[in-house]
Amino acid sequence: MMLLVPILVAPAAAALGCLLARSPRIMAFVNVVAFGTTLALGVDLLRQLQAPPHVVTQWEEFFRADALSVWMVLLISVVSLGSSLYAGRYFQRDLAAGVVTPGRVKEFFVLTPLFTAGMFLVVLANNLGVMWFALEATALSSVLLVALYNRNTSLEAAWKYVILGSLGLALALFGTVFTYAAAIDQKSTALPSFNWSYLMSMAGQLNPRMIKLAFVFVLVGYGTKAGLAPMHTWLPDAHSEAPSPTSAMLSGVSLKVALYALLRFHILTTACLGSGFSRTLLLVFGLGSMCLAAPFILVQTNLKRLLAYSSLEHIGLICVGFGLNSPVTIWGSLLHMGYHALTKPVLFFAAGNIHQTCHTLQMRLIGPGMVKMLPATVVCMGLAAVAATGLPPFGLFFSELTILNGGFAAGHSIVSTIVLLALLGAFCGILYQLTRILLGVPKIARTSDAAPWDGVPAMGLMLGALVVFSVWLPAPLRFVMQRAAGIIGGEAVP
Amino acid sequence: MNPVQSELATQCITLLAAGMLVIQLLMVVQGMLLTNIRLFALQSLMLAAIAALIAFFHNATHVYWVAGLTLAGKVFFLPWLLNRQVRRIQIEQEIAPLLNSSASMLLCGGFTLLGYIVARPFTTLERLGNNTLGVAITLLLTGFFLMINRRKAISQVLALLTVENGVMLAAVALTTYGMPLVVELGIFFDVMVAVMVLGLLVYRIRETFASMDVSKLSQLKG
Amino acid sequence: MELPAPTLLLQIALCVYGVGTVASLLALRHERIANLVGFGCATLAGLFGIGAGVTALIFGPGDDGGAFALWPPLVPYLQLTVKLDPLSAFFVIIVSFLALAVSVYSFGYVRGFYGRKSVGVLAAFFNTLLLATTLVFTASNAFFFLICWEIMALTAYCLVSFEHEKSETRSAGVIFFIMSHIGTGCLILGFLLLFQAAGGQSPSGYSFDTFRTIGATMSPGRRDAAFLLFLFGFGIKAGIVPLHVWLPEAHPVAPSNVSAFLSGVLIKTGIYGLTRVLFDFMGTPPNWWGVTILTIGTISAVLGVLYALMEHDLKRLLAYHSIENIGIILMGLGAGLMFLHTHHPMLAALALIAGLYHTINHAIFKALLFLGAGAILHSTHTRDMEKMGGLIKRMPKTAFFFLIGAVAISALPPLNGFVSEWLTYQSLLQGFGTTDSLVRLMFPLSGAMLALTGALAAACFVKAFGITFLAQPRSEQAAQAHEASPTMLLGMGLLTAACVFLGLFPTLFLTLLAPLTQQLLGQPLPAYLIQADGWVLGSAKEMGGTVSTLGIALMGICLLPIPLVLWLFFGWRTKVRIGPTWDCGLRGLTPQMEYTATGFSKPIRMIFKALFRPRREVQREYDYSPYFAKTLHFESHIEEAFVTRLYRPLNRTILGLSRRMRALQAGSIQAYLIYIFITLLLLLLFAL
Amino acid sequence: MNDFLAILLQTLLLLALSPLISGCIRNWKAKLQNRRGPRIWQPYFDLVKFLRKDMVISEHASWIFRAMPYVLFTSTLLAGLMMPLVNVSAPLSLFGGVLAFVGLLALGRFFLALGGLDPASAFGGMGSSREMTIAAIAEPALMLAIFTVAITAGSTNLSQMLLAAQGPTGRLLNPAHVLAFAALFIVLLAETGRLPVDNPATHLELTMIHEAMLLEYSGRYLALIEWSASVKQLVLMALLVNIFFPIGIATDVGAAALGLGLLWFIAKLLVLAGAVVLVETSNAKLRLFRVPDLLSAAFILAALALLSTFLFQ
Repeated sequence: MMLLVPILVAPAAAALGCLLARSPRIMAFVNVVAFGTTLALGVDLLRQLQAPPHVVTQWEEFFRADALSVWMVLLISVVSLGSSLYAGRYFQRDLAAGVVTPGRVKEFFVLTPLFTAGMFLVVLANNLGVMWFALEATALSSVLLVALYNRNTSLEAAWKYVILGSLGLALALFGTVFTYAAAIDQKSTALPSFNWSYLMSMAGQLNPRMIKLAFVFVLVGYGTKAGLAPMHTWLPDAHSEAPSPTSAMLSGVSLKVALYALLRFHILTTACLGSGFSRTLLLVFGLGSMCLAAPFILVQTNLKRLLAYSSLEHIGLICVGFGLNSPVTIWGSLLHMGYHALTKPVLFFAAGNIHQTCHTLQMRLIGPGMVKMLPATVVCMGLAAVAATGLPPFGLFFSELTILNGGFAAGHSIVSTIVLLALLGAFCGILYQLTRILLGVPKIARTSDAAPWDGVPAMGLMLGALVVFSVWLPAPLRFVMQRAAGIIGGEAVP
Repeated sequence: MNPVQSELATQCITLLAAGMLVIQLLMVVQGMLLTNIRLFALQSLMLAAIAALIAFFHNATHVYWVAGLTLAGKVFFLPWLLNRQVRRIQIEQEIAPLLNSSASMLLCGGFTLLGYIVARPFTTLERLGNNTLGVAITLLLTGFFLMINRRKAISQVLALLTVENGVMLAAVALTTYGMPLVVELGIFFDVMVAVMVLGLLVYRIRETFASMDVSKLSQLKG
Repeated sequence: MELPAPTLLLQIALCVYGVGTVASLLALRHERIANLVGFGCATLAGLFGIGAGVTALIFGPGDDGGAFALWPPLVPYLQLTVKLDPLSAFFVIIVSFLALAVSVYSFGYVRGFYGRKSVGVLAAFFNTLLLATTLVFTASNAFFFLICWEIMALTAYCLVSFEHEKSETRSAGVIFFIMSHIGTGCLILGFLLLFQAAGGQSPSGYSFDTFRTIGATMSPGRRDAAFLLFLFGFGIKAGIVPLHVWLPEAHPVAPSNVSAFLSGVLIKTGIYGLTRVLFDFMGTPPNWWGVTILTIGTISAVLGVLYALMEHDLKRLLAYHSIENIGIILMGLGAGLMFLHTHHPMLAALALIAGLYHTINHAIFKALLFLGAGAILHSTHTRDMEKMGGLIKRMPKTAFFFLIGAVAISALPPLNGFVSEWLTYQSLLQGFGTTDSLVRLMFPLSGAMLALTGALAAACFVKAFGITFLAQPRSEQAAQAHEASPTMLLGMGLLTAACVFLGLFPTLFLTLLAPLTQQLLGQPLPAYLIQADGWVLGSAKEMGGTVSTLGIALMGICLLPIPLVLWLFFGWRTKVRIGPTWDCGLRGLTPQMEYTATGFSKPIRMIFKALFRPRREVQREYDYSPYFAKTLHFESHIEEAFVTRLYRPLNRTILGLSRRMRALQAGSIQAYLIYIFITLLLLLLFAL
Repeated sequence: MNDFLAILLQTLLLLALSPLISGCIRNWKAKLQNRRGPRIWQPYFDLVKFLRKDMVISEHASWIFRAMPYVLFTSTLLAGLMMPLVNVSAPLSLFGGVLAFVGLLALGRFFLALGGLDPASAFGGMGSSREMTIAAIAEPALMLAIFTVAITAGSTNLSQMLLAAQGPTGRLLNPAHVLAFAALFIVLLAETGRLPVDNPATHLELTMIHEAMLLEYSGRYLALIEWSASVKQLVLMALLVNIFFPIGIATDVGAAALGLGLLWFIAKLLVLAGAVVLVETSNAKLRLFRVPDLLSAAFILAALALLSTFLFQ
């Protein structure tokens, strides 16, 4: 039974439905249903993938889902589901507060499924060109989401996002073209297909110099979208200005989807040039991002920017894991992707509640004592923060330590040490800042227009998943991740 | 096809590519927005022409599509759209770029050089035209520089489009028969949508900031 | 009859802790039930834990080797294995006994929170902390160890900032957690070094058994690096000078039952870690390890007690004393390492025993003192000694328990503090003969410093007890004070009994430690350690010196009749009058005339002013004559040199640099484009 | 049985002999200052008088105040029983060596200071504070000096230390012991509250240390305290004389040997007392904050002693 098209169709249909629907409640419901469907489909896909050849294709390989794609599909579905669960009440409150017009809310509920559909297309498309324009599509749809509030700052953020993003994508396109050229190197006839699988099959005959150049362009291009330093500069702006559900999706999955695109080229390059070139670059950029994020976290003043920089940190760590390129670290990075995707949205949701309560994100204005105003939210946020700073019993501790282990096992002691230092800095910053705003007694008496349990279902869902998967990975999932790690690293995982 | 033909084709394509480069440089020094838009249209026209030539000499039908789309989109539609924008918001010209024209020219010279250095290893496998690839990379870099150098939102959009032109040039120059059609279409429509979105944002920015100066967009710090 | 296997008891204890956590969270809304269930479970689990530890030490770990695994882990290298070897058993006894006493105490103590704070949360965190700590002591896989270690730190943070309404509490919590996390970073690196030396590929690369085999075979450089990392990491947790700054901040602000546990057990995890790593994994150490630890121990002991003397916040004072006692423990361990280096296993055993015995002693009397302080806080609502006084009349039982604790911690015979310090002196004394290098001067000198520490501690507790409990109440609250509730008294009573028992019957307890030295040093207890069938505690060699606290106590009782006889003989018809204290002819003494805590420690402050650099501000207002001030305002502060000279500047530098870095994100899109552009150019050049 | 006899005898000896020593010191001091001074037996009369007198106890005082004299008295006697006086083997030498000895004295001091604080008078607090301070800075010197001897003896058991000291070689030639002796002598002055550290004769509140703590005590409590003070003094002097000059101390328990030993012992004590008297009369009292200099000098001496054991063997 073919699953790939439905996964794309469901969100598209949802977008259409929302276009026609009137009340926000219905739109939210439609979204939830759509993403629930995609999640179900994703799980079924997972089941199908257990059987050899462990690849699902459709439309003569136009769509192709291997373990890596399936892993991404699952992440995308879960995060979109969570954020659409959260979005309903969120926008009801915004409407009540008169922050947004109904038109804008509709815009959100129409664009979000498109955004998601784009991401699904990225991870399911086999053709690298298609993957490119799918990414562009996600960029364009998310730009409008970032600009949703139409404040000066949000417009500014959107502008920076779109300019830097499209420029990066142009560079990526250049790299893609180069890859194509590298493939048709000696032939004088057109390439039978521009499919990743096909290129992998003929990786030996690709023109190495061109591939090298191609990877450079792709790295800068997709790296911009994935928020690797120093191309990350749009990231904190966009994340902090977007509505919280969008921020959640941006940092929860969209960064990782861009990273996924980068990974495809990384695999190709490694297959062609042998490991060394691309992994070194990934390592350097990953470390750079981590070391750059830490100080910004330490002295951050804006809550959502704090979270954004922490995402930068995690993306950096994931890159380091892939850059270290030993089976263990790759496995750790994949794990980290998953856990981070489950953790970061919770933080953004909580930040959204706090924002709607205090009408500011400046932490010194939010002031101490959130716990007295929004106990449930703060509890969730605290748990998520504990997870995000890499403390047990949550999974990020395991994945981080696994990456460190792999680094040491592979003899990269220095890298691991730097990573550890950066993580330490981030920890100190987040701990200090959050303690400052969450605990204590409020200075100003505020009446929270957020009901105590608002957003808690969404947060609870994700935290629950996080806790469960921190202590127990279902065998199929584990299998898929091992396959994925194998695809990236070229060898199986212990 | 016979060598005479191919020689001729090479000549034309090289000529057109050089023309694109020249126009790019003109845009770097040109301050007037409307002129810039026209120059861009001209550049795109040349790109379309190159595509058409390739399609003709290799009688590769679907590259005609590329030519046609470029003509329709980048030569007629986008310039018209941008014109409308500019007229609506009455911004005539680019004032005070970060670098003055002479310095910019100097830099662009440097970029050209770099472009050729990067492209040299691949001259052997270019099917048509000498150093079209070099031109493409140069277009990319100078377009990039143009984005950095300009402050008006519109002119940043223009610069982005010239970068796109560079990419397309590379696409047709490096690949005998162009990219697969689906990719070409995707790219084309993406560019269209991108420009629309950008236009929308420009309009909104203009509404809220009463200015087009992107260097005024600097409230988000740290 | 058939005894249950220690592992079984341990498993039961762990489960009960878990149940306690969950149950008290479920009973969140009903604080009485939460209190009953939560601390009831902790008490029960404590009992089981003691059982597990004692049976493991007496009858051996049992046929399963005392090891079991919890559940299959999901990442490579991680094994959730628990092993109850003698060292672990010893520490499990400590944690469980304190769990028992503190939980019993808590039944009464947390009533003070009813209506103010959520008792359920407190109980839940408390149980989790106990669970995590027990697992820290028993984990036999470094990865698992780190997990428990972090959970322990996390719950400790939550408990420290339990009363987060005060800002001092919040900042204390942050300092504590940050320091502890830095420590954890060092530990991770240290274990990673071992792991790397183990080959870094084997799935059991993190298990303690592997470390045992490879620890000795590491290259010297790596070994020393690992040593330093572990010293730093565990040292932060143990609170050695100069890594101690978090301790006097964090321990006082926690609820007193928690402070008791923090000071009693939590900082001992550092000691456990050091013992585990240095004596169990690392093989024969180079000499400088021992010297370093001995030096650090000496410095910590002296500085800790000196800073304690300057405090007039009762709980801060106790916290500083924890630093001092950690120092004394480290003296023992350091000497032990030096003996290992010079291959005197017998002496090493003596020194190790001295250190470990002081560990359990300190755990007990420090917990006792903190509980006493808690009782005072509970009834007077202040920690400031200057506001206390005369409490011995209002809370006599608490006063008695506190006095016992004070005598014990001042290392006065015949209580337990004296015994362990006696053992430490012995090992230092015997150490002099072990080597001919100048290093041997370390031993007597640190012995002298230990003497200084003991005397200063005595001074400090004369102050602590005298100012707090004796003379007239200095404030209204002190005058209104009331005796602690029965459960609180019972908790303190348990600890007091333990103090007396460990003081009078050291030999009984030391026999338990035989398997421990066997495990760590391959060496039974020194033959002469226990003499005269358990009545007399000896030293490592014959005629090395003996002591018998029991004998001293009994003899003291036998001597008591003498004064009575004298009295009967001479003064049987004398009368006793109750009169006012001599007031130099003034009309009556007011509490303002009493000696204050600050005044009491003034001479020492003056003697060591080079160290303390006291800042004093005196403001006088005169009207007519310069001799008769109308108002006089005096205050003097002590700030630790480490904070002012080391930590604040460091902190300032880091934050300053970070602020500078923010200039990168200045908001100008052109700048951002330039970043990308330059990156692209560089990469192009790199790729060419 | 024999042990009990020994304990009994030594207790009696301590109780009987100690007032005599204080008496001698007071008397000789007066003589050196051209005063007639009290009789040598005066302390005995004082004790009896105190025992006969009524007591006034402060209204603020608690049971600590009442318990203190007994604790002090007992602990001091116990310390005394661990010190070999006339026979090499002290009665309680098995129950504790020099460490227990110091510990017991400290225990007494601890309660003495508490007793000073108890009656809520400023003098008591001042006295306890100073007493504890001086004791604290005297402790390292004391311990280091003792270590120097104990190391050579290889034991902390006082009897062992004596036996080790009874070598054929004249110990006075050993520089280590000369230095250690000097250090211990200073400590003795500090611990027994003698000039230049404390003036046992004064009741001027600014200079009092030991006396200040006793201001509120009277009657039999005062008697016990005074008595234990002199016992402590005797014991510390015995520590000096017996360890550094183990001449003529009895090694067996024959009556003759014991008698001879007793004579030797008293003779040595009197000599040391003479030395103390000389120091006391030839020095003025130091300011409180100059005392640390004196005691650090003692510490340096002890450290030098240690170094010399390291160098000369």
